[in-house]
Amino acid sequence: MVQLTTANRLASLRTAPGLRERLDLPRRVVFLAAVSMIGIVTLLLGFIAWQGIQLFVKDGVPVGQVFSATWQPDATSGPTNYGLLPFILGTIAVTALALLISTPLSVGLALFLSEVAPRWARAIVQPALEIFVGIPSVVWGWLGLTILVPFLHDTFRHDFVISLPVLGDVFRVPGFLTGFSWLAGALVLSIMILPTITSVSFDAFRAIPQELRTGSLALGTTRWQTIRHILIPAALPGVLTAIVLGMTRAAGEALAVQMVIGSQPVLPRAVTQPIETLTAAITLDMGNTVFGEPWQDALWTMSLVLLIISVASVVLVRLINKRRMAL
Amino acid sequence: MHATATYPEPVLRRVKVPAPIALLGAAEAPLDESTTKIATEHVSIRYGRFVAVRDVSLQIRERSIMALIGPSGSGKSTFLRCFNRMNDLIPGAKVEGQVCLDGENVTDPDVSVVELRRRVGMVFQRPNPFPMSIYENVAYGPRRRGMNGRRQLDELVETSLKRAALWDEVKDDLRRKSGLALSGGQQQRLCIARVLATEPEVILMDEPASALDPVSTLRIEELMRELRKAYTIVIVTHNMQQAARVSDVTAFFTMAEDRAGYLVEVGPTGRIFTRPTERLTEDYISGRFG
Amino acid sequence: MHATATYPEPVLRRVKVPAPIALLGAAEAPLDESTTKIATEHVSIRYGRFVAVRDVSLQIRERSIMALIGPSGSGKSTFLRCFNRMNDLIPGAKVEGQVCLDGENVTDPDVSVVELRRRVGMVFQRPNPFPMSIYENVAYGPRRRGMNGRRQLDELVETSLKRAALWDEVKDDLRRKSGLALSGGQQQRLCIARVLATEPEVILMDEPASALDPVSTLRIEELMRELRKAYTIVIVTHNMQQAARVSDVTAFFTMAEDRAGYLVEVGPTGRIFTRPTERLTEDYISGRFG
Amino acid sequence: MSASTTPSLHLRGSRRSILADRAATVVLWGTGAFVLLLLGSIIVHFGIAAWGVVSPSFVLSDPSDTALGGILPILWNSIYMLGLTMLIAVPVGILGGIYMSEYAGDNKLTEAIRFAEEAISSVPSIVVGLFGLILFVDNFHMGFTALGGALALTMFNLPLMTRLSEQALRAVPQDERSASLALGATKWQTIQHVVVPLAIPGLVTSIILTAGRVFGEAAVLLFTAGLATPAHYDFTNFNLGDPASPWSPLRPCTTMAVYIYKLQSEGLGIYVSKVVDGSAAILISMVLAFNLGARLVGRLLTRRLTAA
Amino acid sequence: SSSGSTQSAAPSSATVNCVAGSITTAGSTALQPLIDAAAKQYVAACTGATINVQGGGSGTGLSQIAQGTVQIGASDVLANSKLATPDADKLVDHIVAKQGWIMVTNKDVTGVTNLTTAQATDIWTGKVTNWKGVGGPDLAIVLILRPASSGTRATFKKLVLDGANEATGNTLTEDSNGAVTTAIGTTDGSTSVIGFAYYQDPANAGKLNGLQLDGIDATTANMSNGTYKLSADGHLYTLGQPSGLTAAFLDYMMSPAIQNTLIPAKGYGPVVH
Ligand SMILES: Nc1ncnc2c1ncn2[C@@H]1O[C@H](COP(=O)(O)OP(=O)(O)OP(=O)(O)O)[C@@H](O)[C@H]1O
Ligand SMILES: Nc1ncnc2c1ncn2[C@@H]1O[C@H](COP(=O)(O)OP(=O)(O)OP(=O)(O)O)[C@@H](O)[C@H]1O
Ligand SMILES: [Mg+2]
Ligand SMILES: [Mg+2]
Repeated sequence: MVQLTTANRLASLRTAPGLRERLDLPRRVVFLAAVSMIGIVTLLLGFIAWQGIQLFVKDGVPVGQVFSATWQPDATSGPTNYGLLPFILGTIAVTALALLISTPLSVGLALFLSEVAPRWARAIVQPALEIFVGIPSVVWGWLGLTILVPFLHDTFRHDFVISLPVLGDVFRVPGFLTGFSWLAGALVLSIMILPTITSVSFDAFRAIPQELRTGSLALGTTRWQTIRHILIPAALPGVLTAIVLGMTRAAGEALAVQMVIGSQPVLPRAVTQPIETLTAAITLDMGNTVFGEPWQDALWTMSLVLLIISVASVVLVRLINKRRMAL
Repeated sequence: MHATATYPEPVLRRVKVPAPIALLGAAEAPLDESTTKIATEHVSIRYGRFVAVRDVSLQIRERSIMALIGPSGSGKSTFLRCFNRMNDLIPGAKVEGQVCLDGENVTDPDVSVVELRRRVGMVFQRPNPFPMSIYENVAYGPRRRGMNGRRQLDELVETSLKRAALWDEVKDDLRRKSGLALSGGQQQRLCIARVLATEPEVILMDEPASALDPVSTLRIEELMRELRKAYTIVIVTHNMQQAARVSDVTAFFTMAEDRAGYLVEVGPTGRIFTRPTERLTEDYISGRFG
Repeated sequence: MHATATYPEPVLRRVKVPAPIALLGAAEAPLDESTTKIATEHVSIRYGRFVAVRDVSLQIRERSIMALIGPSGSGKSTFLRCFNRMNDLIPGAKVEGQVCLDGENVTDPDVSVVELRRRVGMVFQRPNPFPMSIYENVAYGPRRRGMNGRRQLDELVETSLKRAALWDEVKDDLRRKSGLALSGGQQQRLCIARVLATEPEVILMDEPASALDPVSTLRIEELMRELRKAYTIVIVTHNMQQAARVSDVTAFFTMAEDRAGYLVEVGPTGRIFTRPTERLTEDYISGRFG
Repeated sequence: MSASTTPSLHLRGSRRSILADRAATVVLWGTGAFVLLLLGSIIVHFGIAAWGVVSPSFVLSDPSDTALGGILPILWNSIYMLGLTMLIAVPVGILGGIYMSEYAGDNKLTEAIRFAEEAISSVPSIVVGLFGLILFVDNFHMGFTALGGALALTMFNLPLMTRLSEQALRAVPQDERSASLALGATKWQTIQHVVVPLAIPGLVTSIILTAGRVFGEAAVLLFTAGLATPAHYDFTNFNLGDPASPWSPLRPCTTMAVYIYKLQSEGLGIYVSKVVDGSAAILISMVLAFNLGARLVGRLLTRRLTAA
Repeated sequence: SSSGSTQSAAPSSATVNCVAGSITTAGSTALQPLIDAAAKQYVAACTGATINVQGGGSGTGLSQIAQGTVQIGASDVLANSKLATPDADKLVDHIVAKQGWIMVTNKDVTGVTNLTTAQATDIWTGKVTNWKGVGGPDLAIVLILRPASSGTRATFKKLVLDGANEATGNTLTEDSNGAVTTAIGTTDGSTSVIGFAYYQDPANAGKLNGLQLDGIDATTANMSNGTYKLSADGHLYTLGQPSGLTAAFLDYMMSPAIQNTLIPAKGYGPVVH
């Protein structure tokens, strides 16, 4: 051992030139892998952006027109008008409702799995969730179409009204005429994004050191208090990331939503009524239009708008997160 | 005391010598006059099939300090955790026998562990502050019990931090600085303050001072003596001097082959350190002081 | 030595007293004959704008043990970490001044930190074994240096574990038991074995014994004396007796207002503990031994 | 008991917090049960629907218009597509995750990469499909090919894979890294021997989730890998340049999800609904088998690498 | 129209002009089942020939053929109604079959078996919103539309509605024959237009009420002879004059084996008698 020590001492601390290279190689490789993301995204976003502005550049549609409410792309039946407002609001409406339904369920499930579930329950639920991800959206759409839509229609076909003696009807939601609706779309979506939100939040909860749990419990707090006041705040950045991932997934989902939402380009009013999303419109019309015609250009503009909405909400959530972390 | 005799003498002559608190404490409250706070009867604790604590019966008097000593792996921490049922959280850990707090068996499944842990606070070997401000760390327990008044909390936080000898160092960024930004020693004192703020009856400490510097350690030891007037304290320590200084009663656990987790001897601290009845205890203590 | 004088006497008379290693060690290798292994010059370390270590210059002789003592938060750990550049890993930490190992400035950006850390091993305050088998924990460093021969590794693992006084306890499930399944004390000893297996020249220890029981602590201290024959050791400790027992030279850091991270005094251990020149040192040491 | 001056352990304490805790426990269990029930009923639904359809011959024979045909070529295509996609996405994704978790500083580039990951997951898959159509099928004149499909899918999946890997790697405690570095291991050795092995369970999860999207994706593949009913495959034809060879990446490749989509939207014949139900059941079992397999491999790897 | 007959009618290689090679068709999902079946027969008869039958929609078919990435582009509509003139002019149209559509209703809509063009127009433009108005039960009408860009909708609008715009009130949109059929099955009072081939498929027998248009039954014969007006040509486009396997396959599509047997069996109208 003494010998080894002596030998070591002679070794200079300066890195041999070849070694430096070797040490840096992995860094370059992983750097390239990460940066490839930027390449892909630039390509894709550039493409969408380029296609998305063709409606204005090539077809001469005024930019303001996309914020109008009338969608009339078909030149054969009157003057065209490319109003995307119903789709934009529809996308926001369906996504928001889906998140509203899915977030408590998913975060609850993540908490259940990480804090409450006995080993056997976890062993069942976790693989089960991963199967959810592998079920094609067509299948979800089909289940929605054959089970959910008739169910909603049969169960809630009458108007839902809250009446007060003097004030009269204070709240009224029309019943489902058909079952194809905002709500149906949101329900299907909320199931589809449930595994994403759950698994990412689950990881966030698991990453919290055990010492924090024991520390809190030893102070005589209940498990719920520990969850509420220690675990949720500590995992919040992770949970918000999960919600963002779920949100973008929901906003971008097409086939399943389109099958159950009714696809009527009107402004969203009641959850029982059909509306249409950007993705639904893209899915319905993309295959039937040809490349370069104004109609398809308008569909590309929809993709661009969708992208802008998603990116904006990603940025918003990030800002909120940053603000919180600073506290 | 070979080593001590050789070099610290000159210093000791020159500095102010505090009162020998260990024996003073023991004298203050004669053991027989107080009542039993905690009693264990035939407690054995297993991890799966491994027995970490074997058939331990002992009593801890109210308003006294009990020190658990013994070699590493002898089950001290495991035993300590059965007083507030923290072993419940360890998968595979199983406690047999009775652990009574004020005569009530806390191992009873009907017992509210939350209530139990409020009454039996715990300070861990590794400091584990929450990732919140210092203030929120200390206010955490009281808040969970429903204390919300700003004034009341402020006061409680200040008192607790002062008692844990941390106030002076942190008072300026109480609400801005995270508990995690403190040094190891400061973190541990914060954890002690956090427990004090919940005003328990019993405080369990698992090597609370192993990360503290001597000055803070002394302060904490003083505080323990102070707390002893109202609370019951059980401390696991490797520092035999600490055990000698602060505790009234010392229990010695062993790890000798096939007897791991066995309670060898328990008795007044003075006697354990001067006239242990068991050979094992003597060997252990002398190894320390030799 | 009021407390000691009062009660441990009877025991001490009866047991075999080991040699007083502290002074024996110091006598073995006169300081002036060995060369300087590590030298720091005007080292200051900041976390962002907070200065944790202030303008510290000191030399550490080859084959000696240097103890860093001082109150919690005085920057001992921070200072220790600059010897193997572990501060590089802390975002915001900035080291100024020179730290020389065998005359080479290790803070130079050209220096290979990997090579440096191979030569300067480290044991942490909190035991941090890898979640692998005990064997793999110890074999980790050698494997990374390219040692792969089964026989060679087996031997090295055994030697290292024996030196860390852990072999007897773990030899039966070396390859099956995870390092995490050990008790705190065992974990720390495993971490020490792990460092020894990489055969460094300098070993940094940040309160290595704060989680160890006295028996293991003594073994480790003996080991340190043993290692001192070939290695240079720097230890941060709160246990002044430990510092006195094992170290040749002691450096005292302070936390006094506005002087946090300031090196008050450094000198042969015997002198620091008996005739400190600074008032701050005296206060601190006497607080301990009072 | 009579000597006790403090209230009983059974009685004292904030009833509200205890009740809240009970309620929360019930709610959390309820959530678990609800999701399990939901999934259970979906699986049972397909189990019942596929009863009498799925048989060895269904799995192992070619599709037919006039009888209850099989799904062999389509099943093969799904597996092939999964392999091809994962071949690109897994290594690049994990390496990217390593960069993001171990090397990336807190700078603009990191921000940009993270932003890119999130931005791309918000692109609807049909748009990615059309992008693939225009880029690979038209501009590169590849036609409808498995390779084009896999590349388009990778664009879609890589960010997810990277993101999830990064998270898995970040979950490894800092202590472990310090310990390894202090032992004189290089950063890369630390990553290789400590960080990655400890992150294996998380990495397996990210692979499973990414694979799930490959199994389930239709919209991207409709326009890139093709929407057709493949006929007979000659598995002994290993000529990779031959578009008729099932091993060739340069052939149309209709996967299970696309096939289901096709049958449901325009499929003709009395057997269509049976084939759909059978295919869905097979697809779900395939996902399940893949997940279990991946977990098993992950566990074996963990055991080998950490000897825990 | 048992599908078994198509099997027995499969020609032998003796009667088929076999050319080896590999081609791809893409486009109309309405024509895909027909082309697919014909391609299978051709390939079965001719070893060495590979025909890939892709879907994607008429728009995709036209785009792809104009780009030259496929050999045959299938479309429900005329190329020049979609493509710009220079692109459309390069394409050669091959009309291989008549496709027909049929108005269908939910089973609950009893008593309505025939709609006149005027009645249909009233219903689809929203003038009549209850089945009472056309002699049916007292039930609100739910229109299930196809996407505005689809060939089905464009053809219906042209041939029946005479270019009038569809109602926007009580409507849903579904993408495919399969989805429309399911939606009608589960939605009271709903009506839509689906491909005849899909309607007469044995799998869908009895699920929907098929309606006469102006008193004329939707049959393949009536489509071919022009009496049933809701029918149109199915177009297979090539980029320039076809050659090789493409030409052989298009010829095969026009052969009696296909025109007389496969086409009616699949629910399309033959264009050659
Ligand atoms: N979670 C666990 N699972 C299995 N065995 C355990 C566990 N925790 C501790 N042990 C074992 O139980 C025995 C007692 O452990 P314990 O931590 O109570 O010892 P200790 O006396 O506190 O030791 P130390 O002084 O090192 O802290 C040890 O042998 C240890 O390996
Ligand atoms: N990562 C960090 N960021 C900011 N400040 C830090 C960090 N680590 C330590 N400090 C501060 O630097 C000072 C010195 O810390 P250090 O851990 O070196 O002290 P120490 O002497 O080792 O204390 P102890 O004896 O408690 O371990 C403390 O005031 C601490 O709060
Ligand atoms: Mg312990
Ligand atoms: Mg320290």
